[in-house]
Amino acid sequence: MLGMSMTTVGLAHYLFVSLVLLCLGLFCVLTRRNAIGVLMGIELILNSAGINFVAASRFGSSGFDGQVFAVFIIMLAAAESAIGLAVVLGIYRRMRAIDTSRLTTLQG
Amino acid sequence: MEHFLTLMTFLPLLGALVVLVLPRGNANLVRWTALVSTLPGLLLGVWLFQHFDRSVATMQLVERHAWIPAFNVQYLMGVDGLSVSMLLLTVLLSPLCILASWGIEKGVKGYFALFLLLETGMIGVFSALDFFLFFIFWELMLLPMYFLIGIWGGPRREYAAIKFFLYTLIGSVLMLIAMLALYFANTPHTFDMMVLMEKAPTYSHGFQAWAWIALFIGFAIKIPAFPFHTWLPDAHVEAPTAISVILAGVLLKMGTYGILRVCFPVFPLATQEYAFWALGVLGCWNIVYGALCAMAQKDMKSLVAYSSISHMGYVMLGMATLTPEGMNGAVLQMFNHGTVTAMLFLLVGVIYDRAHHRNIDGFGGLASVMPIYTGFVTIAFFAALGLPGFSAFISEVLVLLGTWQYSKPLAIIAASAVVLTAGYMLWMLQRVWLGPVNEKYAGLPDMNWREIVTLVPLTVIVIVLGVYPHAVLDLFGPTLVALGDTVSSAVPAAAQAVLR
Amino acid sequence: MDLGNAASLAYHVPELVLAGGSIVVLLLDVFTGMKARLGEVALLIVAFAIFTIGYGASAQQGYLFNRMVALDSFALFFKFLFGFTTLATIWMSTGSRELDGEHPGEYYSILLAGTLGMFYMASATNLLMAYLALEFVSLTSYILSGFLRHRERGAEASLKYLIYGGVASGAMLYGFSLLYALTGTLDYAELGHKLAAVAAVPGNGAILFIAVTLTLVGIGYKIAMVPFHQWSPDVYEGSPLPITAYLAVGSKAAGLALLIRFFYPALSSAVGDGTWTALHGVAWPTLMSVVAMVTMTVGNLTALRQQNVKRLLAYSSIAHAGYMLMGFVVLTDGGLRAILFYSVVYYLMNLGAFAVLLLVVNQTGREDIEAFRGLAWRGGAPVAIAMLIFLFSLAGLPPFAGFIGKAYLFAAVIEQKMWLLALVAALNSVVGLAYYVRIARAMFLDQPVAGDPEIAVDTSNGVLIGMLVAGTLVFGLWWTPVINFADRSVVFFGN
Amino acid sequence: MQALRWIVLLPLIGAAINLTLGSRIQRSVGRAGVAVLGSGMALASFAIAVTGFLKLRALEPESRLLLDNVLPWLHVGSLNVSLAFQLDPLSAVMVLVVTGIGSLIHIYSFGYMDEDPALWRFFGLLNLFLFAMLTLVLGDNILVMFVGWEGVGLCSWALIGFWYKDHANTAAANKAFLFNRIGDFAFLCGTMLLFWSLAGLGHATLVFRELDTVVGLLEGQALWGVPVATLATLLLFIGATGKSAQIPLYVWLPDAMAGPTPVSALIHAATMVTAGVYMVSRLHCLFSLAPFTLNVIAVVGTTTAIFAATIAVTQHDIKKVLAYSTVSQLGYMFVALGCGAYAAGVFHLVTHAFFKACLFLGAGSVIHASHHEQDMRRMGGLRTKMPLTFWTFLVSTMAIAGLPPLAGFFSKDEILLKAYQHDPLLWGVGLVTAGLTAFYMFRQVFLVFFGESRAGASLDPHASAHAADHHGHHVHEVHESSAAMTLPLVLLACGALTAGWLGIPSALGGNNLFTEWLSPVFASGGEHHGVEHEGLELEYALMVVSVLVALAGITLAYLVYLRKSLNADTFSRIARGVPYRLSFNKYYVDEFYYGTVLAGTLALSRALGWFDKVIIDGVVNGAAASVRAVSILGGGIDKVVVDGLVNFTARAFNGVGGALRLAQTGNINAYVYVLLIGVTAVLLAGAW
Repeated sequence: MLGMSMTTVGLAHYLFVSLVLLCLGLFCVLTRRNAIGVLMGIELILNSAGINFVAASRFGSSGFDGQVFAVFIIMLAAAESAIGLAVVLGIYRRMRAIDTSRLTTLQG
Repeated sequence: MEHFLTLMTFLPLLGALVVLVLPRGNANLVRWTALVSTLPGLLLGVWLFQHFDRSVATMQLVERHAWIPAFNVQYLMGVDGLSVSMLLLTVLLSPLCILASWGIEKGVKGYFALFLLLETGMIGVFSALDFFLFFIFWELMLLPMYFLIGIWGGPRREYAAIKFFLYTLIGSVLMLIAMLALYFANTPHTFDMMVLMEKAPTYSHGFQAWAWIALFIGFAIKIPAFPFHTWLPDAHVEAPTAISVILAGVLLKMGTYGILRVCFPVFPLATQEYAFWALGVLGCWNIVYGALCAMAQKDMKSLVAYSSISHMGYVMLGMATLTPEGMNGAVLQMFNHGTVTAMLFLLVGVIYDRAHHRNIDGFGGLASVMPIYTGFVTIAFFAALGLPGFSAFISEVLVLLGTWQYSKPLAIIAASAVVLTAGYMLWMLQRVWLGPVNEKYAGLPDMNWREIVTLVPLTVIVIVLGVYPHAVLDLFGPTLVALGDTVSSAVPAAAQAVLR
Repeated sequence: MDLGNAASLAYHVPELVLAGGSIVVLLLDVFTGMKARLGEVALLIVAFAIFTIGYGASAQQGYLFNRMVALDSFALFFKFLFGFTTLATIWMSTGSRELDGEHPGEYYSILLAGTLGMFYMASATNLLMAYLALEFVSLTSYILSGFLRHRERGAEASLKYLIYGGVASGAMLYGFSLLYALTGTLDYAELGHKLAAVAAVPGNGAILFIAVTLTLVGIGYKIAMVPFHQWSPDVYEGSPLPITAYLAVGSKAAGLALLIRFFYPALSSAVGDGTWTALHGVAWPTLMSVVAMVTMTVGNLTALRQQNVKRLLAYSSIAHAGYMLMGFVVLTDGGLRAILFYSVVYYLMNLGAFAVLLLVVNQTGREDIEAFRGLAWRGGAPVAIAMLIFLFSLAGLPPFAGFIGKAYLFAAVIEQKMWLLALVAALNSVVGLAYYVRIARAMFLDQPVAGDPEIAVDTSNGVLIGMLVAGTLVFGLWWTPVINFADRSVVFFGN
Repeated sequence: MQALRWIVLLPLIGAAINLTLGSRIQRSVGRAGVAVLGSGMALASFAIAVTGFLKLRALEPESRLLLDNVLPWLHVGSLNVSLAFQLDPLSAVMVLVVTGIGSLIHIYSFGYMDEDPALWRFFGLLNLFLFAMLTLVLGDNILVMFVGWEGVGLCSWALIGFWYKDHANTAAANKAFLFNRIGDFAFLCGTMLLFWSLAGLGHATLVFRELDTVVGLLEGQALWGVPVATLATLLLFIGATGKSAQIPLYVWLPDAMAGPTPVSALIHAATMVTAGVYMVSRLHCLFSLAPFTLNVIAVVGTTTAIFAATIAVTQHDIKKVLAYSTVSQLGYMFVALGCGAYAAGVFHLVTHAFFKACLFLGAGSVIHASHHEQDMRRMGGLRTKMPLTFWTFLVSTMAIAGLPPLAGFFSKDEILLKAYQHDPLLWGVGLVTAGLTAFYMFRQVFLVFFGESRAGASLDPHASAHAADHHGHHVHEVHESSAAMTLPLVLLACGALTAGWLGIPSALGGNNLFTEWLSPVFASGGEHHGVEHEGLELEYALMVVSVLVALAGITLAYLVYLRKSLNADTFSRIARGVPYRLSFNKYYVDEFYYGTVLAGTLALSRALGWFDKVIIDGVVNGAAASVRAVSILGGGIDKVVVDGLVNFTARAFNGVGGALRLAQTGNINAYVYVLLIGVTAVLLAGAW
């Protein structure tokens, strides 16, 4: 698939790494009760996608779209985590805790 | 009279708007306004009765305007004999119901506005010839009905109202699907019923089959046919008198009207196939089952409600036969049941207004307390049990005649109901009006002028139609003959024989 | 027409107005004392933006910014919709008690920014642009939904939204990346052409399907379609009411626009006579029709048991997303037209319902059905009737606009003979009535109990509700303009 | 002839006025007002009837038919009937009887009902009854006849229950109506069968004179393997048993005595109950096609005759005795019809109308005089106190007993003769019945008019509960009734005396005017004409025998109830025996009907009512997930249905809704789980 071989590091390797990263990210989101941890998990997921883009554009034959995309991802990830942290902070200020499993006033 | 039907349909709506802007305080003003705004409809009805051409089966007073060209929806109104009879019934009962609602004290404006809105819906349904328009009017009646039962009804009104609402809605969504399927069945796509009828032969058998069933369920719920009938007793028991009258007098007819207006001419093939079971056998079952259930009731209104179920069975049965006798009988029965049941509900209302309950065993000997009232009751009851000389007898005999030719066992079963009907009617009469006077109600006043006024016209009609039924029969005779032929000619005679 | 960056600006006025506007509002907040009037300012800005949209509508259509976004009737339609949504939202916000004195500067400028994002969602023709727009809307929504920081529910809603949105958009990104890896392009149209070839290669089917599915997660979460819907009830309940309306109408529609724009050009090919065929080997129409059925069913059934009206409306909006998807899966112009028509109708009746709810919340401080008890009998008769019209319109009863919208959707489905879908939708609308009626019943059938406050209608809300009612009624009886507009707007680039 | 309609309409008008404005008239004008109005209408229509009869007689025997076509009534499909009246010899006879005796009874009622406040209602209903009965008789097609047929049912219902405050009366009224309805149901089916069978032959008609000509075509037609004629006639005859109180539907008539006595006389003796006889002879052409049916009729007739007679023997209620005797006499008429001797049947109908009406009115006079005492064991010795009543009563009794030369003798003997010619067994039973008739009628005479007055005497357990409340009355002096009551008695007695002479058989040198008058009607009916010559001796023999039997009955009654010479030994033994109790309790037929038919229907209806409420509705509510459904299930009786249908549907919605809400835990991690699961599900679906 997509020219994978033992000698050179091919697209497949990158895809594999990103897949692992994705899974780690998901695992983190699912298991962490700590909001910060969850946010970090999301970062992982985003970055896994980033890797894909960079790799794809490096091995693919079409300009720099991928890299550009990756840059944007990083940027937006930053923005997202900024907002995330702000919210978490707000919650912490009131609850003295950032445990997601306790944020269940909204349900049903 | 270019915009005749438009006028007839929307004058009540106009009245409703007027009622809404009237000052809150003056209840009588509201009542009179409501009454007055139903009268033009009545007059137009009289005009229609005189000028309607009884000799042809075609649509008359047709109004056709493009409405939504993009969707090919038209504002298409028109009447044939079938609709005329129902229109007359509607415009006749509406003023009477307004009179019967005179006692309403709570939210008077709302009540009468909703009632007039309801009347617009009913007239619209009976005169719309564009399926989409028909559907809109059909649904338009749900809202006022829901609130009229739900706000002004009895103790369990909310339950009854929502039950009525959901039941009917299930029917209408099925109708909606079938309607849209029909829309796409023709090119150019159209909702024009007359076109849909012309194209009837082109519809595939499978399509006719399921569309017929979908529409039938939609209509059967309104009739109401077993087993879709359980909303009716609840609705009747809870609804205020006038609403029960309208419900039994007009709304139930819409089920059978719809079947005759849509199912029959548009899906003749399917009609031929299903009429026997879906209309004949089920109708017969309605007759007997309704009668037996009525016998078991404790509440006057639910007894009358079940008797409605039983009587509507005759309509279904008559339609199933496709014979001129049967179909004329069926439609005449629609009309007669409208008037007779209206009387029954009005009469129950009279005693309910005085005693504030309707428990059959809770009275006794009213005859000596309220003689005039008892006189009307006796007439109404014997009319209801199909005594010759009253209108209902004619229609039932016609239905039975038609049925005998169609299927003898059904005819015999249906005819046996005359005994049951007499049974529960007389039994109720005996328990409530005859026997020793119940001291508790010895002081009840007899009927007042208003109540008498509501009942006299109906009584007259019931008797006149018993002696000279052709006054109404002639209206739809040609229409129904044509309709019967359309359906019967859809399948070879041999196949018909098999269906017996 | 395919313009470069500089040339595009001329055709980009509405977006510029919004962008500028959001900054202006912020500056006014910081440097002037006119906090109280910021709402009106924002209102004017949006109104102007809408005007410019209409002004540009006549212009020649084409791609802008080197095929990053498209300027076509489809985009225009949604821009109008978003414009009006924002208009209504701001209007409600100015009359909302809970938002009094809550940093209006930030609030309105973020609101305008979010609208800007929606504009791009509707007009993006490039994966990158789509992603940016989506994230733009998401980020602003996170903030808006948690805007009342002092309210625990607000913060919680915001965080949940953020996490869920993060994961969802992450998944979507991953899907994008796979698509990119497969085709080496980000442009919808090119994607469309290349994928046709890619799909033909045996091994790729699976990857392609994964990619599509992951993409769907991101878009599906925006339109709150099952099984990516769970965030919405909580967020809707936790957010300030105008924002709930904004999300329920605006960002849902934006999601739909994005969905259509992406799936039709990229994952299917037009066969003329106004119908499409799905990309070979990827059975997404079937998948989506199942999703549609599940969505409307879950939404309705869950709504049956809700006590909080805000939450009830949240579930109902899930159900409505399901209805609208009916128009999406049939792959016909008719279906798209139905969706567009429905989103207009949905705008009217849903915003209307929220507007009335806002009124009630303002005066009773409660959001549950009890707050509506006997509304008609304690001064609120006009409002109650308005609410009634909105509810029954939502339930899809004539003679209200909701019925017409539903009729078009059904028509589209039935034209394609997808009976099962039609039947499920039909039964769903019955279930729908069952819970809309609960509110109607509370308003009219139940009597008010002692202590229920009188409901008075203030002008601003009154006018808003009045206009929405008018729309719901008029379009229920005469909808030719709307349907023609929708018809014209089905035209979009990218294929 | 236009006037025909007025025979029918005048009473209707009278009824309309009296029933609507009657109470006012009674208040303003006085009791006489309503009475005059009612009786006047009756007399007027009688007058017209007479003129009509004269017109008819003026015509040639073959062309004796007067028509009055009022208006087209029903013309739908192949059905085409109009509201039309016809006067032919047969209907003429009936009309005269109805209007004539009707008028007399109207007059009588004014005397009899002198204390009743609702006199207006009474006369209104009497007039209404005349209207219905005349419609029945004059109608020129089956449908119009059916109008009258059910109309008389209505009036009889209203008049039996005239004193509606007593539930016993209303119950009797309902019973009468319902049993009639059962008959009507059969009648209707018969009509439809007849109509469609003829329609199949291209002669769709319900008009009698047309039927006479076309029914012949039914020969050989069959339905379900039964000849159509037989089936139709059987159904029609069931209708007749309902109206004319024959086995098995006779039980209502005795109870019908609950009504005021004039009503019993008019409706339940003279006119309405003979409707069945009239109907059969009206359709004789059809019946003659069905020998089987005729045999059935004959058998039913005889059985009823003797059956009712045996019951009458033991009754204590003066009116009950007459009621059962009516049933038995009607039996005679049906025997005649069954033998194809239609004229004889109608003849007996006429004579019976006279003497039975007279008897009832006499009984009424007695009851009225003795303050509504109806138990014969509290009467006696009235011979001197009310001579007129006594003599008229005696004459009629002799007439019914069949003593020459009174009316009953000729009519009954003609029937017995025809019966003998048909089948000696019928004759034998008929003869025994005649003996019984003589016996119980004279038993009545002796108990009521002879011996000592036993007014207020205490009674054995069988006594009706009246004992106590009427105890006080016997002190009142019993005296002859007013002229309004005695005049009709006298006239009717004359009728009872002379009516028979219309039909003196040729054997006795008479020229059977009556049969001759009817012959144009029955000519086509295959009536056995002119008795064969060698029959003459036979005829004499039969007469003698029957007279002897009658005398025997009378003597027995005399010995038992007047001389009391037999009472002690023989009768006390019988009295304690089973036959007595059987007869006294009317063979428990009522109890049987109640136990089976009525109870069954009620049970069924109750069951269905429950079914409807609990199950049908339950299922629906379940589907609607209404809590109420669940509660019904909780209290529901039928666990199977509960668990089977409703619970399931209930869970389907209610449960799912709840479950979905539970899925919304509020925990964000869980949401992401669900998201992941969703994706996997989609992917799996795609893979599969």
